Order: sequence, then structure tokens, then C-alpha cells
Amino acid sequence: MSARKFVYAVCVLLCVLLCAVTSSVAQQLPAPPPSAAPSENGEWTMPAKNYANTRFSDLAEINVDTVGALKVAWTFSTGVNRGQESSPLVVGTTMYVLAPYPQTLYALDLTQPGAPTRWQYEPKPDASAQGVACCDVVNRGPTFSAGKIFFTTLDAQTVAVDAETGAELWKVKLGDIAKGETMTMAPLVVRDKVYVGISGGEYGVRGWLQALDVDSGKTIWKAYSTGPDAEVLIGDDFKPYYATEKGKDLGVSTWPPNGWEQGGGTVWGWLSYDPDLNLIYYGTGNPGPWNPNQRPGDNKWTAGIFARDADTGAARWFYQIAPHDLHDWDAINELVLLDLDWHGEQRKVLVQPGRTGLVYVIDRVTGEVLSAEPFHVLTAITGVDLSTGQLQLVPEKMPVENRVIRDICPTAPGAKDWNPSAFSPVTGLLYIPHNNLCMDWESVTTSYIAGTPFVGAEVRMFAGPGGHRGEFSAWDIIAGKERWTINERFPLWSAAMATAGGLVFYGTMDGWFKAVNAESGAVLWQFKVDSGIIGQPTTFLGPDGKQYIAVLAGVGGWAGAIVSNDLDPRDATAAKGFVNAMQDLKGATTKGGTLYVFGLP
Amino acid sequence: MRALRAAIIAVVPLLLAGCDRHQSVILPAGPEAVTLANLFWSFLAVLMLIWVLVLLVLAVGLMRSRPIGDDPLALQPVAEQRYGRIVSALALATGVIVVGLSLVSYDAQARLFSPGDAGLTLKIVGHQWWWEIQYEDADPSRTFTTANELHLPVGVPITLKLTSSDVIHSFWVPSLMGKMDAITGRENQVQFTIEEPGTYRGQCAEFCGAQHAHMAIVVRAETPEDFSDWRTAQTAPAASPDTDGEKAGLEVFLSNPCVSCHAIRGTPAGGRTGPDLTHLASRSMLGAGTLPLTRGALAAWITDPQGTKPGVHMPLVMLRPADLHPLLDYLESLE
Amino acid sequence: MKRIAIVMVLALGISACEREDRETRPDPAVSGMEPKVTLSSIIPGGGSPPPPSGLAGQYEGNAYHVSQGKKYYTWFNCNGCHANGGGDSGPPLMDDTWIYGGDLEEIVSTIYEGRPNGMPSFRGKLTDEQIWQIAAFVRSLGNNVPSDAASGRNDDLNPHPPEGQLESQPPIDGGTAPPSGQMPQ
Amino acid sequence: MPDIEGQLDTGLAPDELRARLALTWGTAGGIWGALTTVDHKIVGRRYIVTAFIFLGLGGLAAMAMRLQLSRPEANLISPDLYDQLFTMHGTTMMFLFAVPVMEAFAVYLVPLMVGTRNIAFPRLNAFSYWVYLFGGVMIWVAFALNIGADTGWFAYVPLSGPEFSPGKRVDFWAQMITFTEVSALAIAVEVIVTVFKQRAPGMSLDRIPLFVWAQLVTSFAVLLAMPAVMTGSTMLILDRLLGMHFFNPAEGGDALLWQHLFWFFGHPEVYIIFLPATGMVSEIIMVFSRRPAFGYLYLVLSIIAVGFLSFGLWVHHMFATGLPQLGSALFTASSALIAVPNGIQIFCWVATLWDGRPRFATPMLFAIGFIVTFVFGGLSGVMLASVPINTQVHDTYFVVAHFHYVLIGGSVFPLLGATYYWFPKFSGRLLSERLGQWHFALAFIGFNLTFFPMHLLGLGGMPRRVYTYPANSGWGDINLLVSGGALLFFVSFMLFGWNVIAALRREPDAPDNPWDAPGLEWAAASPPRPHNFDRIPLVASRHPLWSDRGGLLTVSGLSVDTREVLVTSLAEARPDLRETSPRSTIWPLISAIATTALFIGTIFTQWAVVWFAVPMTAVLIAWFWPKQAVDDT
Amino acid sequence: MSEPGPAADMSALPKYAFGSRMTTWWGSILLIVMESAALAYACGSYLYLALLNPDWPLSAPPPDLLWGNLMTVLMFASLVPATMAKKYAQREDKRKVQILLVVLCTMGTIACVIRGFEFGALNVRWDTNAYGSVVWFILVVHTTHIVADLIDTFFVTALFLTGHTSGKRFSAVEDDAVFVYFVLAAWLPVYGLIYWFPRVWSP
Repeated sequence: MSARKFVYAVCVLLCVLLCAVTSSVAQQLPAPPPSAAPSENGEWTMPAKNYANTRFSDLAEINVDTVGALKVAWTFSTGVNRGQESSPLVVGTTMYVLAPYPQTLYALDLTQPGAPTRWQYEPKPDASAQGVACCDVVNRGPTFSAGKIFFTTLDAQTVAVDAETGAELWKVKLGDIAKGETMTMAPLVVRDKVYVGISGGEYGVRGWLQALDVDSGKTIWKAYSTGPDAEVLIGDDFKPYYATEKGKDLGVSTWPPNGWEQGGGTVWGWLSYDPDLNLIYYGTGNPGPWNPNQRPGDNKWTAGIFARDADTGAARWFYQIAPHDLHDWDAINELVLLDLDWHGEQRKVLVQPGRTGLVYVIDRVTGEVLSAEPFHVLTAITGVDLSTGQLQLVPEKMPVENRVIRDICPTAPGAKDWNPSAFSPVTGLLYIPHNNLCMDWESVTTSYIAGTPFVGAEVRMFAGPGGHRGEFSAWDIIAGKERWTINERFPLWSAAMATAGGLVFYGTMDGWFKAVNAESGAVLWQFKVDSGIIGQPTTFLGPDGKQYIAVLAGVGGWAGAIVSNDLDPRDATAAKGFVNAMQDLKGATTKGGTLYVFGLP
Repeated sequence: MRALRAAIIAVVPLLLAGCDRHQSVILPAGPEAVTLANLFWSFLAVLMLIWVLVLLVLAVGLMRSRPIGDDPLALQPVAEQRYGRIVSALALATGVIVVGLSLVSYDAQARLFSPGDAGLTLKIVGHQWWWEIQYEDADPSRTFTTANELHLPVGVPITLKLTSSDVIHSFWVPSLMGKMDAITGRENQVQFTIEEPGTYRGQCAEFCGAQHAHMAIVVRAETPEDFSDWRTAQTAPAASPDTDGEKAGLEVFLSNPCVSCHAIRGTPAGGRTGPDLTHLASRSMLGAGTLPLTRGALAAWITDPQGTKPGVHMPLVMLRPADLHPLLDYLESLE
Repeated sequence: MKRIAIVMVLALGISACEREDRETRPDPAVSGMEPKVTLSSIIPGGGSPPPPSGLAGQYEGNAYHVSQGKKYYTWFNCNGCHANGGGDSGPPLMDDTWIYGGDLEEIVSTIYEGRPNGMPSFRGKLTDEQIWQIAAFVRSLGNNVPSDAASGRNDDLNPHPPEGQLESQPPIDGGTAPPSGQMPQ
Repeated sequence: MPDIEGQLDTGLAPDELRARLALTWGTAGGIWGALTTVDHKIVGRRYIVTAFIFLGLGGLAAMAMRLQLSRPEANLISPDLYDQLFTMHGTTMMFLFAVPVMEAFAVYLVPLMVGTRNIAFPRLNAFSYWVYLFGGVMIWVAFALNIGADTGWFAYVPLSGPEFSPGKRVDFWAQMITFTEVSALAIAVEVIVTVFKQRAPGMSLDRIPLFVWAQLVTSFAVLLAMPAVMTGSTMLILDRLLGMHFFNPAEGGDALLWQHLFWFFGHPEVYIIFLPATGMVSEIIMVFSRRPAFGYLYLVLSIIAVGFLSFGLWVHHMFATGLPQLGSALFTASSALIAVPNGIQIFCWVATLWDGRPRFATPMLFAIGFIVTFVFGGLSGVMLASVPINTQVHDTYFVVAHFHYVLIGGSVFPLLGATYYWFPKFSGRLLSERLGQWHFALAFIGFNLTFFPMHLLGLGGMPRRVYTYPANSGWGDINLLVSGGALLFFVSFMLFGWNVIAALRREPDAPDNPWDAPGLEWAAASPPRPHNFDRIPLVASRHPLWSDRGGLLTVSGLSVDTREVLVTSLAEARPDLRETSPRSTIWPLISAIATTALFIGTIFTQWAVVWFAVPMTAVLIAWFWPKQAVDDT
Repeated sequence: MSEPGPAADMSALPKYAFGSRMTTWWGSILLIVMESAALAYACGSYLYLALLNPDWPLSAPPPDLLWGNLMTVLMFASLVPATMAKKYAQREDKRKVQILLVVLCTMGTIACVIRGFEFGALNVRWDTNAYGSVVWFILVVHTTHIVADLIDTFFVTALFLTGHTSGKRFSAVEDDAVFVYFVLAAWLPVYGLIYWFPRVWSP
């Protein structure tokens, strides 16, 4: 206890000093709003670390100088050889690890050597749910709040478990797998509400976000992503910045009749919360089906970013990243909340490295797009017209039915999919793990048959220019360009994590866990784990007062389905075309499901 | 000759009998079709005149008396020269006539196919063996999909965008406009205007497989007001079932293979491989013009589509006998 | 000469006749028939599994049925989960691994009843004939149907060489996939 | 050069000359002789008979279709069978009857008409027949086995592509195209070389009979047009069997590429059928008007012009495919323009008739029937050339009517006339005039009753290739009339068949020149002896048998105990060489069998190319390898 | 019909000659015309598809130049023995013709080997897309000419080496040389289309 406090104090001191130093050098580094990124306490209670989604830890024991000595402290098998996209949480002396389907939640006792299981909780989701999980049976992490662990299950339930005992507190069913409704996202808890959204954008699921009561699981409000204003919770407070978002019942009128009923716009990514504005920010998924010709119109409110009142759910503003989305460009990626000096003016912004290949800097008060600069090779779009907010499309790359449109970059999983980036206030840089892929795409008419995929596209992906398929980039938000980039053989499907030790951590699909110098991009340390990494690294202070790094290894997800699902690489369209770009993954890694915890000796 | 004349005399009454409003090139119902018919008649007049003249000359030549001579090679140079001049003159005349006809044809072609005011645009997708019709609009909520029966306003320029989902089809409503192919991977356009309200029949005119014969299209030309009402009604979702029978019918529909191919907007049925049935009961025909839409025909069609239209992609569904009437009740309620 | 040729070709061709039949009405044997399937090769107390239905040849050997199955495979969104045989959320169908058995009857049964780990049951959503046809097409994905019954390429994006030209992968029953590192590269 | 091959004909008595030449050129008896023969007359006769058998089969298919169509909503024939029937009808008539029969006449007649002893490359000629026979048998056997092609004789992709035509039906069709193309191309080469190099001395270019001119131009058209459809059908089969993407619009291919390739062949094809017919008409009208055809030069130039122009018309089959409008308009003009040379031919024939002294024998009746119907069909063709009119009548029964007027009126009538005309030469027997006149009358009436009402059906909106039509369409009565006409037309052919059979059962009694015709073929015996001419004639005029009433001049100095043909110079036909002509051999048949095995094998596995390449090469080497000290070729 | 008797004596005419005086020469020329037509339709199809697709060569890299260039050089080189063979054949110089035929055989065999590598250097499979299909098709069509020429050359060589050297065989050598010219003449447009068109063409 005292030792831990001591180390913690040292860290804070170091951090303050560091901040002082850096701020004296460069006055105006962006920083998350303090209210959304509270000071470090050595725990990691939610997958994104904080409401601002920075995935930054002030811990600095493991730093540029010491990282070379990093060793495996202990490991733990999740018992499931499927894609491990989850994040290990640490609260007090307990680590919480959530496996993919069947989603056993393990509580590991950090005070004991080797961290034995304190308890485990099995939600026993319906096995059939595996059939409607679009992209492996993953889950993106549990969330801790006020003595409870919340998580979602593949069969569309949300569970609250007592963090101490593992007793189930409540469990509510929010969706019907027979319609393709599943849940994979990590919930967000703000005060007395748990926010959860639905997955299934590839099954014609009508997306929504719900606020549940933390104590009972009862729905407090539910905001759909399509349909009439009343159901989208659009009211008088709704003040979007751009004219194209203004109008009555756009969630109906920008669709062909009844199209919105199977219109997608699922909410399966990351939520941010600004306590000062009391707004929840999140992105909505792709409209259904992928084939855009089956849904003329802008298809509100899919593939865009919502700001909602955290208490009532009332929409405050919306910005549609991809009106009439052509290429499965969900807008669900993480929204990093930052306050920064934008050309001499202090702005509250959110930053999203989007699937479109652009890093969006959006005023989070008004919804105005301040900049959208490319971090990926672009052939299908040229950028965003900042005066209208409209995505600028290249007409030759627009899908036509029954014709293959070639060399569309970025691809359906986007320049960057769900796997979140990290922001370091120390360097002021955003660390983006992303893809370098292009694709061929053919739109085909598809039927809506409840419980079966509603896609209507034949896709095959391949490496982008340069031949490598992944990149890890440090992004200068203000300048709107890359500071440095590491090329990776495979697409990056793991999250990034930054620490005050001047390090950024990420994992690769061929199983390397890497620590990189946050300033220069030099790889300082790397370790080969048993399977490809697609999880979210976290860091924490152990009960022994030492800093540890934790990450789940176990390849899978959309990108890794070729291994986790044993797909056949001869079919270029397998896993919606991702397999074509991943044919050699089977030779580079095997299935796995292991938690790795690293520490200094 | 004589036989031919007899043939013509024999068939003219038949021709007149055949001239109901089924689908006829020579009964135009819009300016484009009139242009086409006029062009046809003018070509016919010129060409038939030529034919008759040639036959007259031939007949006279065969019947005229001529001097007897034994040596086939004994030709008269003067006559030969005269024939030469006549043949040359006729060749020249032929050239002039065909060039003239080509110019007349080009004039009509330029008028018929020059892109004009887009007016109402529809996308028509040919399927084996039915037509998918997508009404387009700048306002996506005014777009909708229907099948085989085209409602169009009179006096408004119509633009059809034609494509195919499988093989090549050809959209042809003779009373309105010439045919245009619907080709996979391409989009063709055809424009026309209708002047008279009425019903015009058309048919696929490119061989497209086993049921090419049963791929008709019905055009219902209406006043703009009627059309507007119809369109508004079509954008609405399907009528929800009222009676117990209809409700049971919806249940039958959803729990049988019907739901995998057909869409009924407002219900979970969202199949696009068969025609959209949201407003089925507002149509007049079944199976792309194969049967009239009556309860009996509907029952026959559902119980044995392969008997009426062998090879059609609608499968033989083994309905429980008790399910048929509720299903019919429901389908008939889809006004 | 010609007569001899005709007789010879006739003799050769008789067996091929069925391959080209385009029977649009289902075989009465198929309607309502639930195939009896044994998934295990162990039968306690001896004895043998029930004989196969005998319909395999009728469906797998007929180009029209296989082609119809290919059409339905897309129409009914099979490709949503199994892609063009390579698999997606569902397992691949081109390889030799068959969790629930790779015989025609077993595949029919899988489609008809569904399977607990996510395969939906298409009972009542497809006609029995369609299920047999789809199953025949699925068999062709592993090149397990006669090569002259297998379909050619479609007028679509090219996912892989036509089924008839893929490596033949006779089914191996069993739920465990080989270690992925050993899969064909 | 020392003369090593023995006896020359110089100075031999006529009887001995004839006997020795017959021995040298003769075909052995029995099956072996039949299988090994390279005599152009035997091969040509087989060709003609086979083609007429295919005509009968195609006609039966047509009758079956007419039966189904005679009433609305009839259920006699399933759509699947109907599709196979009309495909077999079109395919048979175009590929197995019309083109081969015209070439068959060339194979038989051209060497006789130019005064030589055998066609050039006679072994190739034998080979071409076998390939044609096997191709035709293959597709009909396939049809009998329910593997008949069902996508129309034009086989438009994507319908005929791998996705929409499962099974082997279209594969057989596409390979059949290859078969017939191989045989047609071989004959084209033979005919051209025969006409260019083997004409009798003195037969300069301006003395070539009009029929030979027509066949020459036709052969060039075959040479340039057939490779287009062969390219197309190869692409089709590669798409179907190897998964290639020529016609896959999704992967950069195009459905219209097929149509371009097909019609780039398909339109010249019509003229490949029609031009020889004009040659026949010219001969018949000349002989039965008893004067030279008027305007030899006009006619020759017209034939050449038609041959050229026929390559510029293909797009008028594609006016409804949405091609650019201006381009289409140009094809309107070019399509209409072909009326000029065709018109000139008509005018010349009418002038010949006008000035001549017509004898209304059966061939002449058919020639007159030809003018009446062909002009009608040609004029409706001018309508079809107009883009706007075409968009209305394209793919309707109007077009069916039009091309049957052109093809039956324009080609089959002349062909029937030519059969009556040359039958004594082929068989040594004259056909019955009385039956012939009945045949003509029934055929003419039946034909017009069948096809004239189809114009009205087309205008009434009836599309082609439908297996049935609704009862309320109003097309029922006309269709019944059409079916009745078809029956009449069919009966006329049965009459013709009876006429032929009856004639063949009589003793040969025809004189060498029963019609007092001027051509060299009438200088040969009826039927011609194996060596055609005892002595090669020396030609001094365009109408040798008219101008040299006293008997033809001949040349001597050719070998009598080896097969030798006289090769002359291209333009003036000055004697140049005495080339040897090949003897009978079995290798063409074996090659044809190997080729057939390869073509059919590829339908089932692409490795057939590899398997059969080696035996094919071996067979070809065996074919060409010299068997004796004195070389054959 | 009675005959007035022979008017001219042909016995002094030679039994073979060279060039267009022979029927076989015309036969080969007509075959060449036909094959040129087929190749022209194949090349026409290539251009048609190239003009139709905005992204020709459909995202495949253009073929590697090495083997195509080698082939072109070899083809031009083969003109020398072919021309010489033709010359000596007309002079009926058996020895020289034999040597030159062997040289032609060797060159033809090398050409076939190079052609094998050319297929490997196309950088696209025949069943990848329409571009792949049409380049393979054209190259295979041209290869059939090379192979046909090679078989023909081997055949003539075998004749010459086994003593079948009567006069008209020299004429066959000449025909063979003509076919070598044709293979080159056919190659140049194919070479340009396959190797250079995708490099130069931008829609």
C-alpha cells in the first residue's frame, strides 16, 4: 500500500515535471480535457482508459530507458482460441479478463504469485449467436464502475457482475440474434448509466444506443440510428453544423421507403464522454446493405458521429462522415477528446482517425469539421469539403452493380477499423495502428432475409502501395500529417497504448508485441507471443508497486478470421475479401488465447 | 405471283382481326411511336412501289414476244448498249433512293434518340423472367420498387434506364417506342412520351431463356393526377393485415419459402430475388403477364408455378392445404 | 458410318443423359423427405449406418441442379457466411473438413436443421428441392461432384477458379480443424 | 528435267486415253475406296447429300415448332425442348446446310467449270468433309441425348455463358462451330487455289463463269469472316470451360464483344450463302434465256462489291443494344447501300430475261421465284437497315419473315433450281419436269403462305423465339395459317425428295449437255468420268460450248499413269506447270477422327488438347510423309 | 462431243517451280491470310476491351519485357537463315539447305522455350480477369503459329535428312521460309500490343 502510493507519487511528480518541460518547449500541445482524463491512479478501469479515449497512462517506470529489460511476468490462458480483442482491466488488486465467446469473465488475484483466478463468471450466451457474429466472436472489453463489471455478450445481452464476488447482478436481453443482433462493444458507464449499442451492421440490424440503469439494467433511453426523429431522439436541441444534417425525419426521408428498418447504423465502437458538456460522442455504423444502389439517399443517421446529451439521449449534433456510404465505412472508430489551440483559437475537439483514411478533427461543441487529412493512400475519395462537410468522392470508384471497381483505397475495413489509437499528451501525437490495403469491389443485389447477412458486395482486398499491409503512424493533429510511420507486414488489428515513459505499445498479427519510442518511432523492445495480437494493451501498477503491461494474444477478428476460423485462402472473397490480403497469415501465426503480463525484473 | 396475291388477300382480314390493342407497332400511342410508324409507312410505300415496278418489268420481259434466233451469242450491240445505260441509270436511282431513305431514317433517329428533358426517370432491371421497376426521385423516400406493371403519367417525358441482372433482355412496348436491350453490366436509356391514357402491353424481345415467352410488361398510362395518387400509395408500406385470415396469411407467408425471395415492405420479408409484393393486389397480372390476377389464378400460381410457367424460378412450395386460403386472403389485401 | 457413330455415341451417352435433365418440378422422393444421417463412424453394438438416400447421383451428377444450387447459394445469402466457399463467419466449404459430415445427405441435413454453433435452420425457408440443389452445389465447391456437372464461373467478381478446376477435397468428417499452420498456403 | 513417270497422253487413241486416265484417277471400290477417296466429285456429292439430310432435319425441327405455335398457349412441346429445337433449326440451317451446301456445289462444280481434273488439295477436301460430317453428327447426337444447344444459333452471352447455361449443351454448340469453320475454311482455300491456278489454258479472268466468280468471292469472304466466329466461339468455350472472362462484364469483359464478333461473321455469312446463289441464278438465267448473261462485268463487279460491303453491315444486328447513335446511322447507310450492287444484279438478270428467249423449265421457274421473293426480302432488309424501324421490328416475326425471304427466296430457291439444273451432271439422270413444276408451285405458295404472314405477326408485336403466346394476343389465326403454309412447304420438299429418288432409280439417260449450256462442265460426261476431261480443254471464249460448236480445242502432253493437273498463270491462264495431284489415302479420315476426338475431348477436359496433340501431329506427319520414290503431296 | 484433237502440247512444262507459280504456295498464303484474320480479331478484341475499361490493364502490372524482347530479337535473327534457306532452295543447293534447316529447327525450339518464359512473365493468370484472358489468348494463338512453323520445319528437315530431296521439296523449303516471315510479321503487332500497349496507354 505505502510502497504503491510512493511509486505513484513519484510518477505523478515525474509527469508534472515532464509536462512542465514539454509545455515550456512547445506551448500548445493538445491535451484531453482534464475532466475526461482524470489523473492517474495506477488502475485501468475501462478499455479506453478514460472518457477522452486517450489510452494514455502516466505510469513511467517502464520507459524509454528501462523497456529493454521488459520480461514476461506471468501469463494466463483464456481457454478460447478465438480473436482476443478485449482489454484486461485492473481495479485495485484484481485483474478482469474477458474471453471471446463463450465470454467467461475471469477475475485474477494480482496479489498472489502468478495471479490465480479469484472467481470466474460464465454468462452462457446462446451458441447460435456465433452464426451471426460478422467478424469473429470477439468482444471489446468489460468496463468497471462503482464495484460492478459491465459487459455485453454475443447474444445481445448486457450483464452486470459484482466486481468483488463475481455474482451476477443483472442481465438484460437487448436484441434478438434471430435478426442478426449481437453485441460486441465495451460499455461505457457515466455516473448511473451504462451505455451500450448493438452490432450487426452486416445483417440489416437497425442500430441503436441505449442508456441502462447501472443498478437494474433497465433502459433509460434508447436512441436509434435510423428512422423518425422521435426514435432517433432528435428534438429541439439538435443543432447540427451542416445544412445536410438539418431537416425533419431525415432518418426516414433519406432512405427508400422502409429502407431504414433494415438500415444498419449499428453502434459497436467506442463511446467518449465530455463531463463538461455532459455529451456522449459515438459513431454509427455502415448503412445496410453494403450495396449502396439498394438504398438511394444519404441514409441518415448511419456512418456518422452523434453527440448526445448523456442524461436524456437527446441528439445535440451529428456529422455524417460518409453520406450514402459506398464502402462499408462505419464511423464507429474511437473519438479522442482533446482541447487544443487551433490556429490561434482554443477549441474543444474530438479527433477520429476514420475508416475513410482521413483524420477528422471536429469541434465537439458544434460538430464543425476543422480538418480532415489523409493518413492512408486514397483513391476513392479526395478529402472533405470543409465548407459543406461533404466527403468528396471519386466518381470512377463509385460502385456499379455487376461490375468490379478496382483499386479502391482504403478498403471496407477502412484505413483503420475498430482498433483504437492512443494519444500521448507528452508528445501531443496520436498513435494510429492502421492498414495499408486496397480492394476490388462489386456490388450485387441482395435480399434481406432476417438472421442472414445483408451485404450485397463481393470484395477482395490486397496490399496497398509498398506491399506492406499495416502501418503504425504517429500523427501530428495540428499539422495534419504523419510524424513517423512503421511499416508492418500484416494489417494492424491491435489497439495502441501510450505511456508517460515515452513509449507506445502495440501488437502485430504475426505475434510481436512492440514498444516504440513515442518521439522517434524507434522500436525499443519487442516480444514474440504465442499468437497474433489484436487486443488492447493496458498498463497498471501492481500491488507490488511495479508497473506492468498487459495484453491479450490470440489472432482473429475480421482480419484474422483466416486463422481463427480456418478459412480457405483459395477463395479471394472469404471473410468479405479480407482473406485475399491475408493468405500468408496461416504461415505466420496460429490460433491462441493467452493473456501476457510484462514487467521489469 | 398469283399465289402471293392470294396469300395477301387471305391474310388482310386476319391482319385486321389481329389489330386489337394487344401490342402493335402500327397502333402508336405517343409521338415517338407515331414517328416510328410514319417512318415505317413511308419506307413501306417507297419500297413496295419499287417491288411492284420490278415485278412488272420482269413480267413484261418474260411475256413479251421476241425474234427467234438460234445462236445464243448473236447479240445486238445497240441493244446491249441501251440495256447498259438503263442498268446504270437504275443503279444510280437505287443509290439515290437508299441514300434518301437513309437520310429520312437518320432524321427520325436524331429526333427519337436525342436526349431530351429527363422528366420522370425509372430504372428497369431485367430478370429471368420478370421486370423489376425502380421509380427514381431526387427524394429517396419517393423511390420504390415494383414489378412487371409500369404506371406512367401521360404528357410527361419518360426516361427508362435499362439494365439486367442476369442475361440480356430487351424492353419493348411497341405502341410507345422501339425496343432497347437491357444488358448486364451496361445501362441503356430510352425516352418517350405517352399521349393517351390506357393500357399498353409489351414483352421481352431478346431471347433470355426458357420463359422468354412469358416476360410481358404492362404499361398503364394515367393522368398526372392519377399517377401521383398511385405513386403516393405505392410508397406506403404494405397494408397491415386486418382480419384473422389475413393475419394468418402473413404468418404463412413469413414461415414459408415465400419470405426468402419476395419483399413486402413493412414486414420482415425483404427478398429481392422475386418481385416485390408490397402492393401486389394493385396489379392486373401475375407471373410477368402470364395469368390475370384473380384469386383463382393466384391460387393456381402459388400451388403450381411450374405448371403454368415451366422453368420459372418460383419453386413449387408444399403449402399445407389449410394455409392456402389465408395466404390468398393476405395477398389479396395488399392493395 | 453415321449409324455406327450414332450407336457408339448413344451407348456412351446414355449414362450422361441425366446430367442435362432440367426437371423443374421436384422429385417426389425429395419432397418432405428428411434425410437419415449418421455423423459418427462409431455405431455401438455393431451394425452399419442407414444407407444413403441414393439421391446423391441425381443431384450431384446433374449440371442443372448444381447450377440452380449455385444460384440459390447467393440468393439465400449462404455466401454471406461462407463466402464463395472460403468461409467467413461460417466455416469454409471448399476444404476437406466437415464438422457435421460432408456427404450430400449430411449437408442437406445441416441446411435443413441448422447446427448449434451458428448454422441457421432453413427448414420452411427453402423448399426441399432447393436444399438438395444447394447441397449439391456445396459438394461441388470441394470438387466432389462429377466434373461435367460442376458449374463454370459466374458473371461476377472472380473469387477462385471454377469449381471443376479446384483441387478435389474428399470430405473428412470431424469437428476439429487441423492446426492452421498446416493448412495449405 | 528427265521425264521419269512414264506415259504421256500425246497421241493416245481416245478410248485408250479414257481407259488409262480412268484407271489412274479412279476410286477403288468397296468401303475402303469410299473411305479413302479424294475425288472432288465423290466428296462433293457426299457433301450435297449430307447437307440435304441436314436440311431435312432442320426442316423437321421447324415443323415441330410450327406445330407448337399453331395455337396459342399450346402445350405440345416444353419450353426446354422448344429452345433446343429452334437452336437446332437455326444452327443446322446456317452451319450445317446453307454454307456447306453452297460449298459442296463449289467442290463438285468448280473444277469441272474451270476445266481441271481435281480440286486443289484434294486430301484437304476429303478431310473437310469428314470434319463437317462428324461435327454435324455430333450436334444432332447431342440433341438426341438432350444435350442440344438451347441458346439460339447466335448463342448470345451471358445466356450461353457458364452461369446461365449449365452443362455441356453450349459446349457442343461452340465446338460444332469450330468443326464447320474448319471444313468451310479448307474448302475456301481449295476453291480459291483451284480458280486461281488450275483453270484450263486460255480461261483468262474475264472468261470465268459467273458461278465460279461468285464462289471465288464467297471463298474470300469465308476466309476473312469465319475466323471471327471461330475467335468468338473459342472465347466462349474458354469462358465456359477454363473460367476465362472475355464475356464477364464484372471482370472487364463485355457481353457485346460476342455480338460484334458473331455478327462480324454473321452478316458476311448471309452473303456467303447468297453469293453462290446469285452465281447459280446467273447460270440458270443465261442458259434458259438462251443468251449470255447481260453485263458480265457489272455482275462480276457487283459480286465483288457485295463481298466487300458485307463486312460493313454487322452492326445493324445490334441497333437495339444502345450503341452510339451516329455510328449506328453510318451502318444504316452502309446497310442500305448494299442494295445498289444487289440491285445491279437484279437489273442485269431482268435485262437478260428481257432480251433472251426464256424457256420455263423448272430451274428457270425457281430463278424467277428467286427474283420475286428475294427482291421482296431485300427491300424489307432496307427497312431493317433503318435504325428507328429496326428498333420496332428487330427480334420480331417481321425479321423472321425478312430473313427467310432472303435466305429461302434468295438462296434455297436458286439452290433448288441449281439442283434441277445440274442434276443430270451429278447423276446422269434428268429430274422429272412435271414433278419439278409441282414442286416449284407448292414450294412457292407454301413459302409465301408461311412467311408473308409473319411480317404481319411481327408488326402485330409477336417476338421471335417464344415457345407460346397468349390467347388474347390475336396472333392465333395468323399462326395457324403460317403453320399450314409450313406444312405445304414441307410437302413440296417431300415431292422434291420423291423426284430425286425416282430419278435415281431410273437408268442413267441424260446427255452430256441436256440444256445446251455453254460451260465447260457440260463438256464432261454425265456423270463425269473420274478424270473429268479426257483432254484438258483450251478455252478461247467466255462461252466455250456456244462459241466452239464444232468441239473444244484441247491440249496434250499430260501424264496418263500419274495424277497430274495443269497449273496455269493467275490472270491469263497460260500453261505453266504439270503438278502432281494426290492419290487416295485414308489419312484425311484418320485425321478427322483425331480432330473430332480432340474437339469433343476438350468439352470434358482441357487436357484433351495435350492428349490428342501428339496423335494429331503423328497423323498429320503420316498424311504428308512421302510414300514412294516419286513424291505425292 | 467430238474433239478436234489436241491443239497444244504441254509435255515440256516443268513439274514444279517456286513462289506463286505453285499451288502449295497459294495454299500457304491463304492459310496465312486466314490466320492473320484470326489474329486480327483477337487483337481487335484486346483493343475493344482496353477501350472499354477505364483501368486497363485491370490493375495487373504490364508484362515483364525481358523475354518478349528476346523473342523479338530471335525472330529478327531467324530472318537470316530463312532468307538464306529460301535462296539456296531456289538454287537447289541440298547441303546448304540441310544446314540452314537444322539452324531453323534450333531457333524454333529456342523460340518455344522463350515463349514458355513469356507466359510466366505476363504477370496475370488467364482466369484472373478479361485482361488476363485476352493476353493469354493472343499469345497462345501466336504460339500455335510458332509451333506449327516448328513442326513444319522439323518435317521438311526430316525429309531433307532422309533423302527426300526431289525438286519440289525445295519449293517446300521456300514455303517454310515464307511462314517464318509470317510468324515475325504476326509477332510485331502482338508484341506491341502485349508488351508496350499497357505501358503507353492511358485512357
